[in-house]
Amino acid sequence: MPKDTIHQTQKVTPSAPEIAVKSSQFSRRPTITPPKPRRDISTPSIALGEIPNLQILNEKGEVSDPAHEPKLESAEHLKIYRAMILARKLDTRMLTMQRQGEMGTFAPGMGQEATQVGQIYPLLQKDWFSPSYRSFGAQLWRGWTIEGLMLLWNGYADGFNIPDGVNDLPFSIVIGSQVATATGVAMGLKRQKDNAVVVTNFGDGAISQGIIGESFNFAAVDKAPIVFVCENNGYAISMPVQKQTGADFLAGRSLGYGIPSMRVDGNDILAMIVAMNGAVDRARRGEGPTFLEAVTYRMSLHTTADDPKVYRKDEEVEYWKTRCPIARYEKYLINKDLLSIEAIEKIATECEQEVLAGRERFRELAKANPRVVFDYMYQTLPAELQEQKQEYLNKLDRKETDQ
Amino acid sequence: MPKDTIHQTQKVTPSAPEIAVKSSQFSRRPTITPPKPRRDISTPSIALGEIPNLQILNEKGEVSDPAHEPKLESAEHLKIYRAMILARKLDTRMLTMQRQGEMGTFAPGMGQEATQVGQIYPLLQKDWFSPSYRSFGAQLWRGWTIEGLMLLWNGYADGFNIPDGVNDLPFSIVIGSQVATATGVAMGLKRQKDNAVVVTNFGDGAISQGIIGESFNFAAVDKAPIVFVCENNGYAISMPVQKQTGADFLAGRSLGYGIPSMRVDGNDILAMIVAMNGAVDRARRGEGPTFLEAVTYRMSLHTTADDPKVYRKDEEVEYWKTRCPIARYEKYLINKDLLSIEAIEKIATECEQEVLAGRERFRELAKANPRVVFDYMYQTLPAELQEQKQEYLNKLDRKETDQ
Amino acid sequence: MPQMNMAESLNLALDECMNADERVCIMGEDIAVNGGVFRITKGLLEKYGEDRVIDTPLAENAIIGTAVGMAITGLKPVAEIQFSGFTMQAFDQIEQNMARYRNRSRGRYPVPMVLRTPYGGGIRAVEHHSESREAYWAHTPGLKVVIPSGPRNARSLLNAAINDPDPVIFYEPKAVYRAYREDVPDEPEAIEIGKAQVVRTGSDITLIAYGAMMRPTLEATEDLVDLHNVDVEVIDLLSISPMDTQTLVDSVSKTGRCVIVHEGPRNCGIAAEIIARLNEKAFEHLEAPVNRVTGYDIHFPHFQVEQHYLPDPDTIIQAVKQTLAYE
Amino acid sequence: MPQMNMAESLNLALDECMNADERVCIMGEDIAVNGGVFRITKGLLEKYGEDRVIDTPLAENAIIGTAVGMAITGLKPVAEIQFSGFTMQAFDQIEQNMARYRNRSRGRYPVPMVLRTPYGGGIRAVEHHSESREAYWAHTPGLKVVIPSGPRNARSLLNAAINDPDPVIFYEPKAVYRAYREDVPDEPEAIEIGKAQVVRTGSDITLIAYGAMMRPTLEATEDLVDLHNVDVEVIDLLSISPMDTQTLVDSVSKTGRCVIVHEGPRNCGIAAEIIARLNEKAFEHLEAPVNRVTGYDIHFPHFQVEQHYLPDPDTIIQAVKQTLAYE
Ligand SMILES: Cc1ncc(C[n+]2csc(CCOP(=O)(O)OP(=O)(O)O)c2C)c(N)n1
Ligand SMILES: Cc1ncc(C[n+]2csc(CCOP(=O)(O)OP(=O)(O)O)c2C)c(N)n1
Ligand SMILES: [Mg+2]
Ligand SMILES: [Mg+2]
Repeated sequence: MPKDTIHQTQKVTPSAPEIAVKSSQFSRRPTITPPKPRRDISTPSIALGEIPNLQILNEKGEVSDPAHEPKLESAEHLKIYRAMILARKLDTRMLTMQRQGEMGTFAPGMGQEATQVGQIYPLLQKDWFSPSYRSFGAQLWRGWTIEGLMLLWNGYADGFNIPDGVNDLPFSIVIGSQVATATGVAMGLKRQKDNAVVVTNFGDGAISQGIIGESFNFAAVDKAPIVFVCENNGYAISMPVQKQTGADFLAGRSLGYGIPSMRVDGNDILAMIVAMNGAVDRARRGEGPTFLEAVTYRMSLHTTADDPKVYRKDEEVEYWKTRCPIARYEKYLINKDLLSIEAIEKIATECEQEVLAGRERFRELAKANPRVVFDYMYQTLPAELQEQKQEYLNKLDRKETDQ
Repeated sequence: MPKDTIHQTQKVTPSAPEIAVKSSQFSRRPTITPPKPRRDISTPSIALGEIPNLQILNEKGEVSDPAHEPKLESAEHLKIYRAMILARKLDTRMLTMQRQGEMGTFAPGMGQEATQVGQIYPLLQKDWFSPSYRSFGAQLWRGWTIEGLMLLWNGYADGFNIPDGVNDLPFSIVIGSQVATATGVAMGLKRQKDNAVVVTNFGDGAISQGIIGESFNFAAVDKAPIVFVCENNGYAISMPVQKQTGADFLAGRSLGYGIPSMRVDGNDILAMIVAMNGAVDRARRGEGPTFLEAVTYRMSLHTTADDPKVYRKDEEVEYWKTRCPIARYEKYLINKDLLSIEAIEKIATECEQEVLAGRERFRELAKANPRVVFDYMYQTLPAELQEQKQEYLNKLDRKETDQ
Repeated sequence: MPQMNMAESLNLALDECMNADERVCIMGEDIAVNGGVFRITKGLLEKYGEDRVIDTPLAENAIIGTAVGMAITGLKPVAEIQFSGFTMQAFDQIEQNMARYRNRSRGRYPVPMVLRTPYGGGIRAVEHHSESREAYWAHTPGLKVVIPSGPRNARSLLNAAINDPDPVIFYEPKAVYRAYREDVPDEPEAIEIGKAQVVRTGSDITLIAYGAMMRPTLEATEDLVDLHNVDVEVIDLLSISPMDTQTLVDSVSKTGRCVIVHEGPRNCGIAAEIIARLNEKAFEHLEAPVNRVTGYDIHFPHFQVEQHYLPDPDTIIQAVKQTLAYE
Repeated sequence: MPQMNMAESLNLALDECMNADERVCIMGEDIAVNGGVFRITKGLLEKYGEDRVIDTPLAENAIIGTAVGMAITGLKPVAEIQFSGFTMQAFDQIEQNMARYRNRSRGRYPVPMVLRTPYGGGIRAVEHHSESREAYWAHTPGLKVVIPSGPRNARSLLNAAINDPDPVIFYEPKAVYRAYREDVPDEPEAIEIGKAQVVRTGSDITLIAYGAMMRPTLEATEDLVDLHNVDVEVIDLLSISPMDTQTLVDSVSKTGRCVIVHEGPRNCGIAAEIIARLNEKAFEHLEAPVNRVTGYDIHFPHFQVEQHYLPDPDTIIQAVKQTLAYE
């Protein structure tokens, strides 16, 4: 997909359900100030309101919530569809490459394509994205290259070069860590008044990390322009989300911090787009952070080092295959006459070609340069590190002589 | 107060409002298992229920919620009242001692006596208490001695000796840290099936620490027998709670973790006792953790090194004086004919004497022994530390010779 | 004596400790149902049940914080942190509670727990998965820090760590987990935390290493002995803190020369501490500067070039030659 | 040249940096309305407003984590951690983001931020308020670590740290905040991070210290010179990492003897690293073992006995005598 068109997405109407109102009991700012009691506790209880659930397309690809069905142009639909196919093709190819010894351990995203593409769909180029490691789909849309992603997952530092014009942070392997950085970026953008927003994602396991709660709090207090997306894909490695939390769902996690939230069917691309659109708009209007729990499923392995048979049943995976985000969207597009069997095949072939072309570039670029490992440590390398670098380069020289 | 009677508190009736039910939307365990969707999102929204507020005595000392007024014996009332007076006397005395150079920097608890005494009232001796540093009132009840508290706040290691028969953890200075330990203690007790419970407290500032969210989560998942008490005293040093959080209140913080909660008037000893009694019972019945936000006010300094005039208005402090937990309870007891002006004076004098006697013992005990600083590092001091210890003792010997 | 790799011998140690003492329980991310991402805890859930083999939520700081609490109630928790890079998340609870509780409670609440974690490079892992920061823990009063180097000592050392009355950081060289097998006696061997092992006696120079670095060190030794005719004395440190200073001093006092090998950063690393101690106690015997072959003070590089970052036999040989050449 | 104490000169440095560069913002617990618990940030809220002087919620890890994010957008955050003991809470974000972002983004996102924090003993504080763990940061690649010793160098060093393109840990010796006043020039002085200062030249022995330990070191020096007739050379390290190895090596090559003073724990501390470097680069000049006068490997004791834990002039003098007596 040509990079310059990526960020010119269509304005989405109608808008998302009004989440700020529905959970307003939590996000209402204090009204009672001293000398009255800071917290009025004379009422017998505080009603907490409700969290909206959003699903627009059901698993059969039928519109289950017509009121929120976005009015997107056909070309836009196809762009979105294509992005999901490209994500899946890359995923599949990388798995093959890994099995053939041409790729390091990586985290497949199969099944999460709607969550991925939906969460960055409303972003402009100037906006920021701070993803976790399972974010190919979104990163491709944002302008990261196929070869770059292949490089970095195969242990080449060059994969971490951020493409020109892309504002995003490199994905983070440290669970939850990217959320604090993202919150800081949002606080920084707000202070620089350039009206940009930040999206960050993390998993159903990650939400157990204290730093995510701390980040919620900082974002809420600062009214920072950020959207937190929890991709609840059912598992943190082997740990089912039911054992990860004592609550029934994760969307409630932000409410106690004063951040409104919504639960979204993460395998429904339309719901993801509508929900994200509302949340991004809120952030851009200066109304502060929003939290979305996207309910999806990790159809593949945790990473290529993982064996899910140890901890989950095949029938569960089979069930979720029937909820595949791509199949669902495909049915919708076919029903709307936006897609034909031929078009599906054409797009599949094109995307496969694009991935293979990326692999070619990856193969050309895949030359590790051990000589640069000191180069980005500091703006100017301190004397003691210059010495260590020399020692290291001598070692490399010696090895080359030896070989 | 004689130590052996402390833990024989009266069974409290009626019981607390049923919080587990009221916020049940959060604590309900998942019912849908694979192959159905793990999280049903087909309903338009999730109703969140409500958080009960509990106040039994209003600021005039009148019963505002007769349904929950606990039926306590007179002797019990007097024991509770006395414990609150003792806490305040100790506080006042230590402040004087600090100003006279006989005490280190410490954190006064004035205004929080009801929160303090209420939170440990339902505990048995075998139960555990893991407090923050502003917890004199509760610690005295639990069996810590006046002289011990004076010693430790004046920089004597001996103050950390845990009195015999007391199960508690030494208070923690590190904000939020004691909550993780407490959660682990609860997990340990549960595994040892001795049916004991844990109470831990922390402030409105502390709740911003990620470790508290992590502890909520661990406790909820493990169904550990613990009660989390947030003493919302309005400030974290200079930071008003309104700037500490984007939410209107703190009681909601645990709901997203599946832990039911309640807001309690922390200056109302009856509400504190009833709420804690319910929460402790829940824990003891194996129903898991509860979270209480006790709304109170720090009437005094953050610590003796603090100058609150920089960040808060006198009129605010004046207002809260009218909500003093001791005055409120006194009015109630007088109205009930359980207390007379003479009795008040007698108790005040007795408590003052008790504190002064404690100070005497403190003065006798206040001998720092620099020679023991290595002694509790390990069960057996490793050779390298034996050497360091010798080096250190030689230094002490030299100093003594020099003097 | 069955042949085992280190993953198996660690599993054996956990199993025998849990079997011998029901206070021992294990906890961490993916350790129960999944048996651990490196399968070190495999099969233990089935044997000892959910109450003693605990799959925790994903939060390292709370794993250590709650383990401390459990230890205070009399249990002996063995907590796994999935990769040592993520002990950073738990620094707070390690430094502020695990290391301190015995002292701050004046002996009332000892913390007989173990923090197990795989450390080090060499398995082509992603960012943050190859760190060696044992020096952080050596610099933290109240802890003990041990690192086994092979299947056999791993088993005894873990057994000793679990039975130690104080908190032990147990670093597992993940590059060694499945690298080779060796005979492991049926009965656990007595091993004392705080003792190093002289694995080869020699008279020309002392080589000090530990953990995964023992392999390149021994490989270098072979070459040095066979091809270069250097009579190397090799010490496996095993216990990083407390350290067996006496054994190191005795050796270097004899050989006069020393090379220290570790993969963690150099600045304030374990080698610096060893040098300081040799300086204090073997000064008059030192015939050459003690040489450090360590990781550099940079972030562990992406895995395509990790082999260049890690100390290797060639670099060790060079350092030995240089040290021997010093006059 | 006005006379200032260190609290005032640090406040001056913050003020002049904020005035000169509007990208500089400060953040932390109680730093805005309250002006900081040590009043280092006093008056800055009134001058620079809420957007640049930010009272944060009580969470150290998020303070550092969000400061990194802010730095990535082009700001220059100066984050205060109220006491260095609570940098443990932020270890995760310090090690995993602050220290790494330049490198992991291949130069795209440098992190020109400063972490300011009061460290060390001597003010009769409660538990966790007297730690000196600069060695943790020296052992962490990607950071710079500096520690001023007096009002004058504190101002220039903080200025240099704020203007440095890389993340700097700035430890403030809290015992010195109000200990004395000295002349502080109106204009900030150029000072290079990475350079030590020879504060007294001498020929008999080199004394190396930094931060709060400069005062007992200089006191000891006075006695040594005046009463014991020892010609001491004294070096104020100022920059812990990178370290001015050359200056240290030059000095010790000249004097042949050395004592290093710091208050943090000994094991893997800064002194160990200095000894390792002297061993490497001044070996042939060393006439005696380098001596360490440091904190012990125990938890900082309760304040009634803290003076015994802390290195004092007498202990330094003893160490110098011992080192001079070595033959
Ligand atoms: C701080 C930290 N702890 C542990 C890990 C090891 N780890 C990698 S992925 C993972 C599970 C994450 O689960 P989740 O947040 O649900 O994301 P998902 O993998 O499902 O996308 C774990 C424990 C890590 N990378 N970082
Ligand atoms: C981890 C940590 N960070 C910072 C501090 C310094 N500090 C001591 S008390 C305090 C405020 C605590 O406020 P709160 O939790 O509301 O408790 P309160 O003092 O009001 O009882 C702070 C920031 C600390 N002790 N520990
Ligand atoms: Mg997941
Ligand atoms: Mg408070």
